[in-house]
Amino acid sequence: MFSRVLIANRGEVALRVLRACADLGVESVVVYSTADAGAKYLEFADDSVCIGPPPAAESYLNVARIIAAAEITNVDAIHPGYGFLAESTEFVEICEDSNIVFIGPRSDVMRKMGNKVEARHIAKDRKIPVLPGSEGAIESDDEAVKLAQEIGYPIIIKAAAGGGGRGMRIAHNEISLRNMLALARSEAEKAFKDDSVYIEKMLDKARHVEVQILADNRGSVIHLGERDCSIQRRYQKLIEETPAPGVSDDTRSAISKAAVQLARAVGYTGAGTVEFLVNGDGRYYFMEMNTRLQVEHPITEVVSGVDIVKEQIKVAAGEKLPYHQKKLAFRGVAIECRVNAENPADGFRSSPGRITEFIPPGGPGVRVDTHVYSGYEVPPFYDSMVAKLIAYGPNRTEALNTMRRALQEFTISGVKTTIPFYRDLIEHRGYASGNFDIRFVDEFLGSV
Amino acid sequence: MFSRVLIANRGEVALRVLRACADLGVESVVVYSTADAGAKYLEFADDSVCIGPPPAAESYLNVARIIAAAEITNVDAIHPGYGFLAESTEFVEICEDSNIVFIGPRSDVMRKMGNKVEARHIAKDRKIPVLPGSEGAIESDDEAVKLAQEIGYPIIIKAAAGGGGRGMRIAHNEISLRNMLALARSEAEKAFKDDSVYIEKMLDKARHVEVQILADNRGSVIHLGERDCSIQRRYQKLIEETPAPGVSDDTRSAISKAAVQLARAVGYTGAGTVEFLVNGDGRYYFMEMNTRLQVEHPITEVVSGVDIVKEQIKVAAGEKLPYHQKKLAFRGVAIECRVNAENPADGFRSSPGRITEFIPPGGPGVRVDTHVYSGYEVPPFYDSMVAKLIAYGPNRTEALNTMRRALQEFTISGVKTTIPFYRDLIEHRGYASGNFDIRFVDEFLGSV
Amino acid sequence: MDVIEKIRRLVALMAENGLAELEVEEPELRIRLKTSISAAQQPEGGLQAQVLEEVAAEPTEGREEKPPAKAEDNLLEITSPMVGTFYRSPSDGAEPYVTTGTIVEPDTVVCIIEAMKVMNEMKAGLSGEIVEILLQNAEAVEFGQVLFLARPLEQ
Amino acid sequence: MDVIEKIRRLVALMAENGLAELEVEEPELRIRLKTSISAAQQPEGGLQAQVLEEVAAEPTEGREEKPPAKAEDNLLEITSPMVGTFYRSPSDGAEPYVTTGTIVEPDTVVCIIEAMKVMNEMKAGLSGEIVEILLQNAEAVEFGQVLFLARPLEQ
Repeated sequence: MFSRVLIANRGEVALRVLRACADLGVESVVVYSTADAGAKYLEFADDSVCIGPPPAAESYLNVARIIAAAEITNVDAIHPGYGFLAESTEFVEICEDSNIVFIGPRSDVMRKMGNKVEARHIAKDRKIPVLPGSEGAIESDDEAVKLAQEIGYPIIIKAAAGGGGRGMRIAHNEISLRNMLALARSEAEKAFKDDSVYIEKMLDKARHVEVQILADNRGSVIHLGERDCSIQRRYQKLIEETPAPGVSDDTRSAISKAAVQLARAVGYTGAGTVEFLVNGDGRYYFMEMNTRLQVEHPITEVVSGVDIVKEQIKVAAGEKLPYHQKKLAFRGVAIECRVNAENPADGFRSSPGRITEFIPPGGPGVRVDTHVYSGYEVPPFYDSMVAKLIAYGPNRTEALNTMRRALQEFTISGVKTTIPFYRDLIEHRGYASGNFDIRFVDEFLGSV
Repeated sequence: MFSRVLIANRGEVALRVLRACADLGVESVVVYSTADAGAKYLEFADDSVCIGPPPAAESYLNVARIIAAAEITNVDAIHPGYGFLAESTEFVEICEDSNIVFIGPRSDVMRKMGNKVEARHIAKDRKIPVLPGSEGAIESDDEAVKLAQEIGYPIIIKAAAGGGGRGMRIAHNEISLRNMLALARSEAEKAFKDDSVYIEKMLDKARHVEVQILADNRGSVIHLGERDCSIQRRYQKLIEETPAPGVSDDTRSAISKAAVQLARAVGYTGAGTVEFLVNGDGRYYFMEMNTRLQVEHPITEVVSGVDIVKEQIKVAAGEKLPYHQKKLAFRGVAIECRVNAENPADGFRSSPGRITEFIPPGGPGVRVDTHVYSGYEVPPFYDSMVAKLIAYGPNRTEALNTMRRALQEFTISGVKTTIPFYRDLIEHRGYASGNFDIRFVDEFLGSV
Repeated sequence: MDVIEKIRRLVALMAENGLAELEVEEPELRIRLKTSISAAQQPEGGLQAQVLEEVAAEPTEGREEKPPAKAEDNLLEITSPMVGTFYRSPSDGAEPYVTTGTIVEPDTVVCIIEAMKVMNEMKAGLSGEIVEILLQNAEAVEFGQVLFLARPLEQ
Repeated sequence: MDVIEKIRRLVALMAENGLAELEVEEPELRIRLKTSISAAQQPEGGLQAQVLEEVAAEPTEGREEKPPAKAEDNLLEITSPMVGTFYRSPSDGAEPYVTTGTIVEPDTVVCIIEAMKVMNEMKAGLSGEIVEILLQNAEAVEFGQVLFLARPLEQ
């Protein structure tokens, strides 16, 4: 096992990894920008290093400063959390060159799966269904138009190097396709320094269902079941749930198998997630793989009893996965609401500032992952998530009751949050029934 | 299912029952004394009724006022929590007469098991080992002296109607036995209006191990495993743990079977706990049965996945237990620390007052049950417990690491608490090894 | 607690206690509330709220609150010493023990509170003229709840 | 944070910055700290704490803190713009770039900070006389950490 791990992230996920290190008896070092100086979670680390000013480019995204922090604190390994450098192949390579273990997949595996076009090829080769679309990056607009005619509109344009909705555009006809291709290329170039895009048929009545994977360095690959992440607004997940409601056991088992197969095919190690779109009729299509820890991992932890971050660290240190697929027992239903410092009444505009009162819910079936507290100042520079609220129940109805109760108890004053929005959303029949798709939030917001 | 439940308690356990009601979709009414007016948990109830001034005798222990509150709020049932009226046979009888369901065993069952001498007889009849001691209440001092000579000193004198250490005395020889008998009788008379006492051989190197029972009205009785509660100070439990460390599978299975057998013998319904002393050589002796919810029930919930309070309410409403003994799967290790507003540096003197800062720990493997928050005023009239901190891990080492981490994160300012005491105690080798008995805390405090 | 909810409670509290102004200062919030017209002039409501640094509170209309007490100074309260059901008269159809205008002495029975099937006669405990009865017949009462307001007798 | 811990940090902060008095007022806590003798008179420690409403803080001795800076007013700070390892001289055994008493100009190289095997020469960025070097050779530095104190030149 490592003796010291550097956590190259901030806020909630930095604390999440800190806790895993503490639980494993591993020392931890956290980096921070001056905007995060004084945050309470820094006190829980064995050491902390100020790496730069608030802008992420000069701190949490600055590879040189993070590697320098790792060097001066003599760590064995770096945990990237999610976001920032978690999917930067360049960063992983530098870690590898510096003889620091990157807690995640190898750089070559990340490069393969990080390129959406290549990942699509790998999936296709393994007979895992992909959406009808271009074989690779689109060479010319005419090629795209011709293909779109074959597979039918609407068409979704995605950045090959993309993720998080950036460089993503939807076209409903030829004219919009030509316009959107140009826009998507320039967005992709700006975001990823790579303007290649590809197109796929757009399924808009589908669910977003993803499978959690864990793999060690010795050939063992397991899945920890799936999560429904259809409750999204502008490609940002808001509520996640496991097991996915309205997905048949056949589909569940097929996508789990496909995810394991894909991870095995590329020699994946660590924690990863394979995303699928699932149709109303149970047909599924591979979308992409996220080669990192996901925000929503706690719901899987709650039902599986497996601590994903601990296992991620353990396998990175060369340990064998202590779980066998067939012996895993999943228990009940878990739901997560991402509580953001945003004002739902004002277009979800972010609402940074001082939290004057923070009373988290508790008791049975409730887990709260948060780095904030009464008196914490939400900085305006980063992600607006202030807490993850996870509710558990033996079945979906009781899990929802627990979520309702916890949302009711949760008190945050000083900044606006999405708590009132969730209180309303979970009462909506379309949500409560479990019969929703990726367009639910748009429809819900339209109907409010 | 009930439509409305009255919660005849306060603080942490009132909130615990409130949460169970919310999770079941049952309305709740909480009673409160003027000392608890304004407490945040009252807002989570559907209704609340002020029943009297701060002294418990005029509020939480006042049967007439609680029944009147139940009448004016039209509840179906009363949950007594623990403490206060939870083990009052008189209260249960009045509920029965008033056609209000008491969430707990019937009054006749409670009367049988509440009398320690009778419970001892019932256990003996079922061939469940009891400690050598008097067959019933001691009639004369001479009888006690004679018996003590046979079974050997030290001897423990207990109140027949007792509990919680009141009326309990230890005698090391004949002179002290005669003196202590008089003292114990007068204490028992004062505490329980019944001066009968009985004597038992005292085992002081034993562990306190108890088995959690759940029984419905249709003959189904299950156990949810055992808890070690040896970490006590003056008969007050401080830390509890499940599964009990250092108890063999044979002993574990024997006491579980004995507990189920005993519950079945008396027609027990609801949640209950059968307490045993377990010797270093694995021999066990029935001590008593607690006919109510226990403070430490959450650790069992965490490892079994069963919500004991929900099940307690459901079986009281006539529902069938949805669990089968053989299908229950226990997962990992859970430990609870009772965080009291007491000053460990000053003989654990209680430390009421305003909590100025309250930052509970969170994240994976942590459950916090608390009714307090930044700004809460701990009233001086009641129990000093302000929070229950429960840590979970796949094994004892990781559960202890999680407890350590959670204790480190837990911030309470404004009142003194037992958190620093626990931080020290869990580092003690005697505790960490799992090889401790009921004298551990005395020895630990002696060695500090 | 939500600020709006906090203001609601403060407004309700003002109404219940006939306050004309109220100011609260907390670390991050200062609230000042003031009735628009003196409560004595317009006894049946008309509360308006002014809040510094926050939006205006909603009036308490439509909520199941006790009607605002008359903001007469120096009124005495007769409170309930127990939990139960409030009855104004000894039996159905009988005359109420007291009505507004009744002069009571400490030993005057003013109502009955039923708890656990027992009818408990409540005495005024003070001398004065009943000016307001705050509960309907057969309504539930809590410990400490104000049942009557009385004006002390001028001596 | 525990009050004692808070006081500890305040005392450390005073020591680091050569403060003579410090007063903090929070909603529930007021802390006032004052050195017993002026720090300039007794530069190497001797901090004492006076705390209102709480016990006295422990002195900072025995902690791995930077030595208290001289409480001379108007000293300028040269801070690190990066994370890395601090070196006083270009190579092992070579003369240090600066010592106390060295007069520096904005372009004077004052040290090297090594990050990712790259030696970065750091310039003073100001004019003044170096009066204190706050780090040992080969010590780790964070972003924003004070490396040198300099006295501005009288002009």
